[in-house]
Amino acid sequence: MDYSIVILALPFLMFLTLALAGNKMSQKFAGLLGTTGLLVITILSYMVTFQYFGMPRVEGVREALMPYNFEWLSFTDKLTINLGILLDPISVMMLVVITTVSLMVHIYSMGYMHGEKGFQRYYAFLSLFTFSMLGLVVATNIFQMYIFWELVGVSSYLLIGFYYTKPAAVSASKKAFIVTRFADLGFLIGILLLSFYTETFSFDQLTAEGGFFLTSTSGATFMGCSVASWAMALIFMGGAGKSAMFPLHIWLPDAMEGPTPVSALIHAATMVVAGVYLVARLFPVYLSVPDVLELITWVGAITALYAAIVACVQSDIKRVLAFSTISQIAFMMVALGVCTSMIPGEGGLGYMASMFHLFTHAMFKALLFLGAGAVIHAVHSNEMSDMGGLRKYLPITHITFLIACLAIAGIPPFSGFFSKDEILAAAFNKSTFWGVWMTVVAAITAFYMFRLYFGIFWGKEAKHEHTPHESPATMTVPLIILAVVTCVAGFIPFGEFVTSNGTAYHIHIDPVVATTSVVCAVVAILLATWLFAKPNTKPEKMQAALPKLHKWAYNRFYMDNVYQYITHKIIFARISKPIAWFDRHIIDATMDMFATVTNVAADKIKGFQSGKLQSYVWVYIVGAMVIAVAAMLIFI
Amino acid sequence: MSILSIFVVIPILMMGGLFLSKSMTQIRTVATVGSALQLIASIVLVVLFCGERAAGNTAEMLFMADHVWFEPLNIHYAVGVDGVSVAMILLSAIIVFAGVFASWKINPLPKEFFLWLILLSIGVYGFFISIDLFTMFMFYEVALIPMYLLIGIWGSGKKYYSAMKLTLMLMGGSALLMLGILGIYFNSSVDGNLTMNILEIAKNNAIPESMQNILFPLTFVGFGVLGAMFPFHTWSPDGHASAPTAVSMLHAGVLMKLGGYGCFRVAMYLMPYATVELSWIFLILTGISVFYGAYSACVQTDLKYINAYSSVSHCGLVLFALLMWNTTAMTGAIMQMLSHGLMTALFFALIGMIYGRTHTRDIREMGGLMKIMPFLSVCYVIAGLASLGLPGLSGFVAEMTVFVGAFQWDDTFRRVFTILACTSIVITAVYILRVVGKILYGPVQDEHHATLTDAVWYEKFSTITLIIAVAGIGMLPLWVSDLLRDSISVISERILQYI
Amino acid sequence: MNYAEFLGMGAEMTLMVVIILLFIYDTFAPSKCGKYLPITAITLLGIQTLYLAFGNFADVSLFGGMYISGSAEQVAKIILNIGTILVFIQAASWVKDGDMQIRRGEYYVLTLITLLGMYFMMSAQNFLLFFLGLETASLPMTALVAIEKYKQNSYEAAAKYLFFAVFSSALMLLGMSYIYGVTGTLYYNGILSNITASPLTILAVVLFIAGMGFKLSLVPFHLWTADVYQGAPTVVTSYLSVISKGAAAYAFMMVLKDAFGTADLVWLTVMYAIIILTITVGNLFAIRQQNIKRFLAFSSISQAGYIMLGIMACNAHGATSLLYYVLVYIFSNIAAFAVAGAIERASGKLNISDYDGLYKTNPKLSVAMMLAMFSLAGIPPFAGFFSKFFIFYSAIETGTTGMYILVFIALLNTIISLYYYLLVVKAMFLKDSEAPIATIKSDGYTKAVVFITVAGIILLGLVSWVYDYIYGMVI
Amino acid sequence: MEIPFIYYLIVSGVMFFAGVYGFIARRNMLAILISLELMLNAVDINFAVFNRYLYPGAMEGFFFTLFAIAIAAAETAIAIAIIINIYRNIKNIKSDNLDKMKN
Amino acid sequence: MENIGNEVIFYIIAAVMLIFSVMTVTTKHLLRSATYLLFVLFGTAALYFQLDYHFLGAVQVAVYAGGIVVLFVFSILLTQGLGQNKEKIKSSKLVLALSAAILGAVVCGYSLFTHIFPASRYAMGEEITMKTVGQVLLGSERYQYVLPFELISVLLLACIIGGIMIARKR
Repeated sequence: MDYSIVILALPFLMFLTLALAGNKMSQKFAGLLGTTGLLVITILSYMVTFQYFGMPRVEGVREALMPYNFEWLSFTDKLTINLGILLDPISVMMLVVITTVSLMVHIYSMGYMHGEKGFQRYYAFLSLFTFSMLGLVVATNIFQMYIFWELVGVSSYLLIGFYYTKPAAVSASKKAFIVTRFADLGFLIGILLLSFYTETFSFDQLTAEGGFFLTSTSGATFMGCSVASWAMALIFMGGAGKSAMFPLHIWLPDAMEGPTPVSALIHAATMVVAGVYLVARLFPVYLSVPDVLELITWVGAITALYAAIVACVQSDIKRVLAFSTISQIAFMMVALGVCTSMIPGEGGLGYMASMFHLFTHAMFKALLFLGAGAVIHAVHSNEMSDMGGLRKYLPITHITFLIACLAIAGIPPFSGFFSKDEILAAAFNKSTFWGVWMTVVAAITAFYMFRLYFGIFWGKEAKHEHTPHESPATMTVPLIILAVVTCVAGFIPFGEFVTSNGTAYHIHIDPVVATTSVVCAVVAILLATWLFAKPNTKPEKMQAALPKLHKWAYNRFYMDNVYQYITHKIIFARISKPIAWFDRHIIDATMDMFATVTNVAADKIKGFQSGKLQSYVWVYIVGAMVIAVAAMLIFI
Repeated sequence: MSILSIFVVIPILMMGGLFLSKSMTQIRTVATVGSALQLIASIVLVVLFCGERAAGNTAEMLFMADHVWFEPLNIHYAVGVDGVSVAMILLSAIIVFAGVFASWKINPLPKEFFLWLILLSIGVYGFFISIDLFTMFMFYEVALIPMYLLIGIWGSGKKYYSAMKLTLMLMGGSALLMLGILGIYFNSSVDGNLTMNILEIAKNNAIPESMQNILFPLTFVGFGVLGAMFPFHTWSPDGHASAPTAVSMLHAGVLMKLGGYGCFRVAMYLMPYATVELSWIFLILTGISVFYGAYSACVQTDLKYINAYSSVSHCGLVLFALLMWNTTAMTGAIMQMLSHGLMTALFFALIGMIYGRTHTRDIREMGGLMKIMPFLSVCYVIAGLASLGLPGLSGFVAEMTVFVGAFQWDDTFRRVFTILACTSIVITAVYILRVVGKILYGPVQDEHHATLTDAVWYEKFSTITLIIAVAGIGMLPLWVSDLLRDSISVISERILQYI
Repeated sequence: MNYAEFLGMGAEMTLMVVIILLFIYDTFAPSKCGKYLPITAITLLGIQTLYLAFGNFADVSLFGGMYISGSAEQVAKIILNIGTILVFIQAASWVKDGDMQIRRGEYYVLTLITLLGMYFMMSAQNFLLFFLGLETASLPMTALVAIEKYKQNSYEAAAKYLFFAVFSSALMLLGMSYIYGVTGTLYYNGILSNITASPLTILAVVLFIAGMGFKLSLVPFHLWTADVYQGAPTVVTSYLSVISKGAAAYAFMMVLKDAFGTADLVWLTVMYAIIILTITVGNLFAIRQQNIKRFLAFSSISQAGYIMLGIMACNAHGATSLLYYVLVYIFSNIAAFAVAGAIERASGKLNISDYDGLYKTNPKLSVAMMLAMFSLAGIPPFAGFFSKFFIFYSAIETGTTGMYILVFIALLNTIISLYYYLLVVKAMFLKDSEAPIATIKSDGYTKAVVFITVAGIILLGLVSWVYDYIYGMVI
Repeated sequence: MEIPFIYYLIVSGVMFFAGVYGFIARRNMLAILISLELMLNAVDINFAVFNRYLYPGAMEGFFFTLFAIAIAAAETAIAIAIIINIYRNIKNIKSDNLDKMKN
Repeated sequence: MENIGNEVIFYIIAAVMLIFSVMTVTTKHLLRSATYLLFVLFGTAALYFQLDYHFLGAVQVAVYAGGIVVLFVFSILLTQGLGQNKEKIKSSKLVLALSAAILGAVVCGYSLFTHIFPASRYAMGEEITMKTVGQVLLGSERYQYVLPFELISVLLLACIIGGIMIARKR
């Protein structure tokens, strides 16, 4: 599959073209260029997909291919960064996800971003992002992944800060970058630690069977945990940052300051799942460190619950979606965390479920965001209070949005049901505790999604300056396509393609789990309908009943304030400022002091040069005598 | 004449040309042609060097030439290059080239400005090609003193103070250095055949251990002052802040590299025993530099101060990596030198250009420049991204090589400092993005700025040259590391023997 | 009695001939020929220098070992001659000034007689001859310092110089008398073999060092320096600061080595302390000076400290480095004094602050001054750097830890010295002035001396031949 | 019985340091000069005595004294010339007046 | 007897010299100072005679007493007005001067007394003839002084030139 290189090269070339020559092009041309390019990439990745999954299994396992892998930078004899393309089930699956969503977003943006200043720049950044994300998923080694990991980070930064004159966007982009960067620090140290023991970055060696990883780190411990655990936990920290796991999630809601299609692409469908992808990629390794898997489960579960609760009370629709994204990604994390073996049927189900959910979630969440974008496009606001009753004006958006909501709520036959069901099943497999926990979260999900849905399309109609109207075709077509995908994706025999050990696995719905979750979801939806479908005062009453909880949830449990405190009060005020002060007033002053002392000394001794001959002579003779006496004392 | 001497001859010819120049055009022509020639020569040198290496020439230094200079004192004019010096020469040539364009409109006294600048470059080139301690030291000082005039005459702010402080502190360092060099010389051989030649000293390996323990700190600190090692870095913020654009570029871009290179070539190479014995002290100091520079940069408000502290941090990383001794870390150190040289030069060029327009460097007084001068702003963002270690730009490869190299040690002491150093990449992001967010993004802060113009051709030329170089290293790091690796492993292995 | 031995003293005899010729010329030539006196003096001394440089001289020891002249002495004399020629060129425009015209003959003759005295000082192997040489070098110098006798600065300086000189020679004589008392001879080689350690010996050596300390202006015997340098006419100051100092340094080395070589521990220790004091105190005083001549005086004090490092080495490199340092110092300091003198004559201004913005109006003079400052400060590629390096080299060559420390202290002091040298550069180049010194039209002599010294500053270091030559002669 | 030569040295020493005292204490330049003469004279005695008592073989001390006397004379001549010159200029020969140049 | 006489003479001379050298520097009258100096110089000459250095004594009398002191007297008369020939010594200066002189004297005295000189080879009445003096002064061997003799002539010439140049009116 030599042509797979084009999938990487083309977006990069497009980025260069658009970045360097974008100003010379018309907006339309730039948009078309970008979209066409992406279309080509999409087609190519579909070809890759078909070809890859069309290949026969080797001993029942899907073999990983590595059409390219060249040395990019060598550290030591053994440790080298290679750049290459690794095709295996999950990377191919990701190719599909990324190119599909990206293509949709490209098309959608032609309408959504129409006439914006910096349109060409926007497309350039999109290309850059696509390139980076594709590079990330096809990485053959952990360092290549890290490289593209950083690159998606910066693309995200650039796109969040696209409206660079808006201070909120600027600070959001900064926050996103720095928080993920902080997480990446963990990732980096994890990589370094890992590679120190394994002497390799390459995935195929790291994940090779036979406990290569474990044997090489055996014995080394640090603070009670094995070094292997530390390394993997730190790597997970990177993933947690990118995937907005609690408590590193704070950047994601703010990232909604970027253009909505960007949110759809980066902050819903692709980049934010990179963390999940990372864990999946290193899954065999994680399996060998169960304590870290436990950690992942806990982090995922807490995040899922936390984000779901917060999502219930947010008023900005994109923030609701953002928290929903956090929560859903946490689902995927939990799914990975609850795995206990490589075999899908015996505790390895979560892996498949996670990937499946990743896939379906990408589609419906992109759809939700794009739909939200259409809404925002229509009413020029993000606030739910400015919306309501829009179903009349935006019929296509309304329908597609509803489909997505149903999917995320886990209502059959929409795709979300299938994937979430697998996750819940995996969770129950591990323990009932996790199963119940996740089911509750799933129910809350249904609740807040429908709160959102009703808030936008039903409820009290807000006053509009001009009548909202349906979006142009460039925007609605992607919505429709994604809605279709959302409807049918659940029926894809996902287990055939992606499983933890590469063997085929037949998805079967566990009736108990499925029923429970659907019932819960339906109840939640009904509750939402009761509360929000018609304008009424029930929500306010509920707020009044639980003022503390509402306030805390509305303020996202003050996580941002904690961070604010850490950065401003501790890092800036307690570390940076004192260091800067120390530098100026201690170190620098010490250096200056040498000069001052010299000057003072010069001043003090000037009395000897009195201009009086006789005092000179006195100094002369006394000096001579003193020297003589001193010499006598030394030598006699 | 050795090909290497060209690097000293061209600038001398340039100085002659400048001396004869009458008009601004002539001055510019001479400067441009000369620096372009040098750039070409350095590229040719790289090609020749790689060709020789590919042809299987494994000598430690290539293109050696040796002329007796002061015979009674065993002082030779001895030149030779290995991969590290070749890389450094290329770096210098690029930055001088860019620096010439960055000072296209220098005023007043353009002729003098270029004369001094070129004199500085003689020192730099000479330093990198020398393998005789005396010659090396001489060129080292040649490179230092023009700074005084360059900052004093063409600088801004409290330039007298800064220029004096910079010069005196650097000369203080070189005072230590001179003592160290003399000490090395007089212990260079057991059989009385004293020599100043670095290669021979290394071959003799005769410096007694007790002497090494004295001489190593002398030379290391001596060079470390120029490498902005804590606590001898304080000349750097003031000096950079006051220096004119091209001088900041050259100084941060090339001159500070002299420090790292010297530590590597003289202190560590010649005194491996003491390197092993005493590294811990300097690891602490440089580790502090890395950390401390980054944190200090976070709260500065003057663009140049931010960059100067960032340089402290980055150059600290250079020395830090050198003290990790293994080939990887040292390769990383040299790559960090290249990378830091280029991107800091780019930074200072841009700051100079922005300052030339807004007449302020206080980030609180600027905002929304992206709208007003998109070219400069985009370049600034690129420089910033390079600085915070974005893959594809030079900073990343260098830092990663350093960290991977440093991580090859598994004792707690080095681990802790390595991780501490790693944290600097986050802090770097903090202060870089703070600046970018403050001055480039957001609304226009001062309506007077709204009418300012974007970069003109020579400015673009200057910045693009540097960006290409930054991206070149970042995208294709392998050739750089291959160029460096062999030369470094010689030194690294030499040191590792003593563990 | 073999008076043919007089002919063995090639340098002294030829210099004597030059003196006599000039004396005759000055006395008997028609007054309109007086204006050719400078060029005659320069030419004659030049010829004599060439003769010294290229004549065929054997190493001699004459007058029963009282006088020696080897190639080392010869090269020292050549160096002094070069310096004197430079001073003469510098003086040529000064002696044209109205009041000086009538005394120019005396100026040349007296200067050359002091030079003769220095020759003897350097060639002496006997304290009597040494002392006579010393006095021949200092007493006429007094007259030279007082040559602008109606200016208060001039006669005040002369008085201070004279009284100080005689006082120091009295002390030195006391020292010599004790040496005589201890060893029973005044011949160096006799002293060398007879000297014994006792308080009296130490006292005698210290008194001798004090006496030489006066000539070399070592701390604490330096206090006259600044006042005399400031008061004396600039040309005389430059002569005093370089030639006189250089000769004294060489002679001092000869005495310490040839006469007190066996008591070296004593004088090494004493000199160790004195060098540290000299360099440091000289520097500290120099920082505060405003008057350029005073400034150069203190700078020359600290330079003397560096020169003394060459003595500490007691070996061929030490002697070579010392002579080389003196040579470089001659060029650097004369360049500084030539520029200062030119400015003084044109504008009467002598303060460093008056130099503000000088580069704008007098670029060439400023550059020359700057190069001189750089050379004095030891900045490469100028000669001063080389001379400093070599002097440190020779000091460390002895290999003792104490020397490392001494060199370290000296090196730290170079930073201070750089500071004040840069102050001059700062005034000329960095600062602006509302009323800078107007553009000066220098005459040919000034141009020539500035040109030659600048060329020397640039070339003396880079061209290794000079050092090699001196080394070849000394060894 | 011969006189111990150290007695001579004591006499000369006292003379010398009397000269030093005079040099530092007196204000008049001529007085200073007179003190100087005392010092020089004292040293001459040392030479002569050492020669006579300890090293009578060669006449080094003797001749040193001889030359020293001549030099003292020459120096006095110059000094008096300068003093006269100063007197001519400022009608005063107080050493205190010689402090125009100082820090 | 002769020895004793010699001794007595020495003590007398020594006493005179000590007293007058101190008085030279302490008297407030400049002219007296010069006179006392003359006594000291005579005393020195007497010492030389006593040491049988007759030539030296003669030179001392001729040059010092006859030449220098006369010069002093003339210049004192030239420069001192009648009323202003007294001077007072400031106490600060007195302290300086005394401290320097005493310190020097103590150091010298200590050094002299601790040094072990070789045995005295004093030979009474061993006269140095004029012929010897002349030969040594003009010989060129070791311990002969023609070169210093010539050099001092140059020095004296220079001093004459210098002295004239300074002292003459123009």
